[in-house]
Amino acid sequence: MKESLRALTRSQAWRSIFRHGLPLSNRTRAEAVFYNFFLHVHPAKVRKRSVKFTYTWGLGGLSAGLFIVLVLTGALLMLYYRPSVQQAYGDMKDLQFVVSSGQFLRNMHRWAAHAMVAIVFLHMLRVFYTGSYRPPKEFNWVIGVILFVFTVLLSYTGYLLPWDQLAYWGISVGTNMVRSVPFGLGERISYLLLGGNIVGENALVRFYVLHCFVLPVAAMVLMGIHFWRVRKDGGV
Amino acid sequence: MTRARTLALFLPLLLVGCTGKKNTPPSVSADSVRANDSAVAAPAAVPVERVLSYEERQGSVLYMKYCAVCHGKEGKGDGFNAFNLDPRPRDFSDSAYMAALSDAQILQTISGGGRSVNKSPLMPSYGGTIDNRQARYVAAYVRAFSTGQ
Amino acid sequence: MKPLRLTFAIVAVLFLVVLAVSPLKDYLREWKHDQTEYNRLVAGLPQRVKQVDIGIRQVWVRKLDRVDRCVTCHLGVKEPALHAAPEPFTTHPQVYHDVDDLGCTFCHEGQGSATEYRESIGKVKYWDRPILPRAYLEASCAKCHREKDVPQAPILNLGRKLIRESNCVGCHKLEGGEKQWIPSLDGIGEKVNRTWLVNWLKHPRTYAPSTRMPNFLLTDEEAGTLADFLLSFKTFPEEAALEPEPSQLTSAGADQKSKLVELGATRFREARCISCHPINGKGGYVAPELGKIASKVSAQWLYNYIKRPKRLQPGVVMPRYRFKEEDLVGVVAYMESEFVDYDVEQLPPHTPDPGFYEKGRALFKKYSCGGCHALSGMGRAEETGPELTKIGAKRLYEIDFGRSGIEQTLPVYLKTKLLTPHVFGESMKMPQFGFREDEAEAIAVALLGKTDDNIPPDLIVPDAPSGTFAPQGDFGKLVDDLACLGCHVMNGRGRLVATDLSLEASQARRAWIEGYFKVPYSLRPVLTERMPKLYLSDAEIKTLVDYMEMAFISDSLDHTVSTDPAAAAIGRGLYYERYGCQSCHQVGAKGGYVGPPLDKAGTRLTAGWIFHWLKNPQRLKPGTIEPNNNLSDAEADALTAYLLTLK
Amino acid sequence: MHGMLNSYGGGLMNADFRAEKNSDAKAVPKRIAFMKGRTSARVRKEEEEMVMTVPHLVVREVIAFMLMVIALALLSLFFNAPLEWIANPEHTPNPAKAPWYFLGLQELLHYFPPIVAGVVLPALAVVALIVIPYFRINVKRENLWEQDRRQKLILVLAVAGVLSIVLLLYNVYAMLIPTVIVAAVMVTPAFLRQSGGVLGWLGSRPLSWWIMTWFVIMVIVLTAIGTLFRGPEWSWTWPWKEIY
Repeated sequence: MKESLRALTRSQAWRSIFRHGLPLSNRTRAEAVFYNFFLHVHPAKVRKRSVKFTYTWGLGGLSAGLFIVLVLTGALLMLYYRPSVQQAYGDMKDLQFVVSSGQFLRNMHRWAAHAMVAIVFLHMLRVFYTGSYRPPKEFNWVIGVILFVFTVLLSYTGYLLPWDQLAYWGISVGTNMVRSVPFGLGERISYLLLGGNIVGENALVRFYVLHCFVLPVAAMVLMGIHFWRVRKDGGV
Repeated sequence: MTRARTLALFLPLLLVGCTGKKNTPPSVSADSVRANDSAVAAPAAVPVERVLSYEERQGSVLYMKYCAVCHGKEGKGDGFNAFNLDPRPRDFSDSAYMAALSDAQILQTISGGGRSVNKSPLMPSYGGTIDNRQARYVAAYVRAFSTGQ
Repeated sequence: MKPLRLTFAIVAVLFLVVLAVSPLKDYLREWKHDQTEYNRLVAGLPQRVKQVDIGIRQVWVRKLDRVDRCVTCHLGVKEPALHAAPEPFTTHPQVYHDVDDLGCTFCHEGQGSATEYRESIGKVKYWDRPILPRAYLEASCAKCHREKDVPQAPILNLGRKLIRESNCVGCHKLEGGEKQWIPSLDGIGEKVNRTWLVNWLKHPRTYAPSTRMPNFLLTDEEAGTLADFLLSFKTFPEEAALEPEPSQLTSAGADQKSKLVELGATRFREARCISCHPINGKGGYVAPELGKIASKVSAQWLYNYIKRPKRLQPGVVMPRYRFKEEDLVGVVAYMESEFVDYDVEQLPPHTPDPGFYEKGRALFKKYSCGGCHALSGMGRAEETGPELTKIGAKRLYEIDFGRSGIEQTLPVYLKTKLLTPHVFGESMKMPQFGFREDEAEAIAVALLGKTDDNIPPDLIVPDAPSGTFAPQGDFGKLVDDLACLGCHVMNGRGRLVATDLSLEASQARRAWIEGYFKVPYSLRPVLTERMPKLYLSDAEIKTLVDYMEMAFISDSLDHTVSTDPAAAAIGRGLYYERYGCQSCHQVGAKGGYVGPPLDKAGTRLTAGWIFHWLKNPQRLKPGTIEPNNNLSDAEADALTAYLLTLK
Repeated sequence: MHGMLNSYGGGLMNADFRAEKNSDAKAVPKRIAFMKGRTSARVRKEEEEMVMTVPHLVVREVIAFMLMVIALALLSLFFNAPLEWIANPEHTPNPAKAPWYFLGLQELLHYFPPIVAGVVLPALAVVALIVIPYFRINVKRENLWEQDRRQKLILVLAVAGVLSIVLLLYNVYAMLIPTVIVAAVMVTPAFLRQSGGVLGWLGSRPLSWWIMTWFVIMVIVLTAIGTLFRGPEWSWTWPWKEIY
């Protein structure tokens, strides 16, 4: 048993994936950060006081974590969802009744989305009240504000997809607010968003594309920059 | 060791997660739905206390049309035409007699008439007028007169 | 470092456990339990019934775009061996449609996509079409079955009949009916008195228990104003004016009058007015109540109306009796003396308030009187009630239940609305029709069938098109004048109170028909609706019968039988011994009276008719209860021969 | 964060500059070091205790992530995501509500004309958020009321007064009351001077802090009202009353 395990960990395939064992010395620990794609956003060493939970309340990290959860559950939900007026609502019902753990997936996605809006907002407050927006991090603050807007937009575009009364009228109220933008601009924006004057099939497809592709990709790019700047400005 | 203990700690939680949907006994559903139609199940005076089944309800409609003129609306053999007939039409509420009668015999009488079961030819045969299924409905309803109470 | 490691370990285990709960929850779903139960049940049966593989089962009805997963748990629907099994495994009662063909929710409603009991019956907050209670199940037949009489759906048929008769289309947009314009209210000021009208407007059923006029729950003031408004209409359609009241009626002495009344009573009986008109609730159902007519209409109007009904009331189905003047006056005198409402209290003399016309007109509009009644100058009423063409698809959240406190379902809402229209709010205009509970339920059933489901055309069973038969010439004029189509059907047109005349000349012999017009004796004594005596002239009878012999005849019903006494003897044996015809038919005052007496069958009926009738009664008269005995030709011939000897 | 630079050696005394010795990066964000001609610059890095990212930070991150997923999963096991009736364009629910994070805006819409509530105010808010770091905020780190007390007091009270009057004119009590409270709390330290305690802490809050706090309270109050207290026709409805 032990031998076979050792044989496995010594095989070339294993070692090509896990180049190192558990990092036990400070050198290998530092290397773990240097050589790991995901850990690379961190410096090798951090100040002890910044490791403390109350230092940032972990809100930025949790936002990122929620985003990961949303991407994963969202991708699974996409397998069962068809953005058409005839099928969308039925697909929701199928998720509930037929798809294994479908309701659970949808619940996760929904609650994570709501949580993300709240936590990103809290993150913004934390950054403000600790004064972390001050130079030289002012542009990262701007990116953060944009990311907050994107978070809300992501949630909003996803809101329409179940195609129930809640979704339909929630979106109708929202786009009617947009209409009040002056100089005919509001009308145009809402027309562009809905692909027409009413919430219908076109709107559903547009919101779907925005929700599943445009906004997440844009958010991911901005998140990359955001994290990179945090790191460069000496954050954790 | 620790792991096993932690697992044991969270087992109750696991169970809670599953109890959200204890089965409601399905039979309750059928009863409650049936209870609703007592008002309509009996289109005319029917001495049957029990709520009629779908077959009996269908049968009652046919019975009222074809049979009630002689056998009576309550199956007592006292329809308005009964008094012109000798022998009198059968009283379906006679539970002793009806209990001895098989479903096949009732069906045969309806379809083939009185003669086909060596009874009075005054009972006509309805085999050419209603189909087998309808005859079964009527038979079910005829039986309900004696089994209702 | 120790506490951190410990936390990590605990959290990691918790993490895995929590993530494992969801699949476990999925594994313990209700339907899986049911399917296991089913397999256990089936294994214990003496008959061989196949077990099922655990998995969701569904009926996909492509043409209806429905997926019903009810069969996931209702596993025995098509398994006769399970007829005594408990729900949800029991066999479906035999019906005309296959589960695979229409699925489940098309008829039962509920949530077909659901796989949990509570969700599937749809009694959850966000499902708008919960399962139909059995009492209302026939509503679903109406989705496809547009014909007047849907087989095996008596409740639906009753509901539709009530919708037609209550003239719901007067106020509501609804298919299956046309706006009715009878009776026209033109000239009502010359017809009725104010006392009657006010009482009538307030409580129609006090005067006529069987009336179709609903109670609008008017206040005294509204009723008075509306009556004043209506009484101001004194001209009849097309400027027709009333002839003066005959002098015998006004100035006859008591002795003379009683003679007149006696004559009138005889004529009234002969004319069989009660075949159509109920008197104090007894009699026919086709025409208005006559029990208190003398307290309603003026004698002058009555005289004019009976003389020429269509002149005062175009389109009415009342026949024009060919009374002699004296007889007519007698009938009027008889009705005036007999049909008086002694209970009525005359209203005190009254001067209409100056704005009565405008106010009354507003009331006439408000209550949509024009939905049923024509009144010149008012135009045709628009539908003022809500559209009902898709009422069965109404969502619960679209209904204002007000403070009624009833169960919040659509069937119960409709039923309650029909029984007590004002319970959902005081401002409702819908009148009280006084339906019985079962009637209200039946109407609710007919309305619930009006959904927005997309029904494929090949599923729809259309109603037989109403006939367009419109005879021309002298016959046509007579049919119109005598309102034959009010009771008889001719080539698919008319109202079937009496017989269908489309094959009359193949059925009855000419001499008999002629005699029947003169003295319409009753073929079936038990019936209320009998042929009235119309006092036709010989020439008119000839016109009628000539036309019948030409048009109401079919060569396919020709048949000749031998008049051999031996054959008749065999037929007699069949009549009494084999087929027991005497159960229902009388010969020589012996036998039943379900069917017509056959004493004079030989003079009344043709050989061909008897033969073909005996072979298949339902072919000649759909719905007749005479059983089809599947006679051989020889038997039918013999019976025909026997019946022809009865003269 | 930057490695800390600190001026070392004697500062050049000049009328234009005043050198100050301070190692608190928060208190003194910008620093200048002056060096005499021949003195070589020596940088002293302040010693701060450091730990390895792996495992100290990474393990904590993973724990936080897992706890979050656990919380979400438990939530998802017991509370289903809402799914109402299928969309019906012909029937508007009463009230028709936007997603909760827009209900603050919708609540504003109830008070102000659409152009103000739907466009001007949200745009102002976003722009204000974006420009926060570009204002020289909190350069003065002393007590807000230490200098120019009168002037500031007049300014603050004037702004708060005008705001209150506008809100009063539109009957926006939901915004008026928190605004008045915030303004009152803000100016209290101006009258009751204390260096320590809550008042001292409040007194040392910069202006931007007050504006942001006011904004956050506004957002929370409006969103809460829009979410919980609005019924048919956007009338005031207690949350325990069921709307059907």
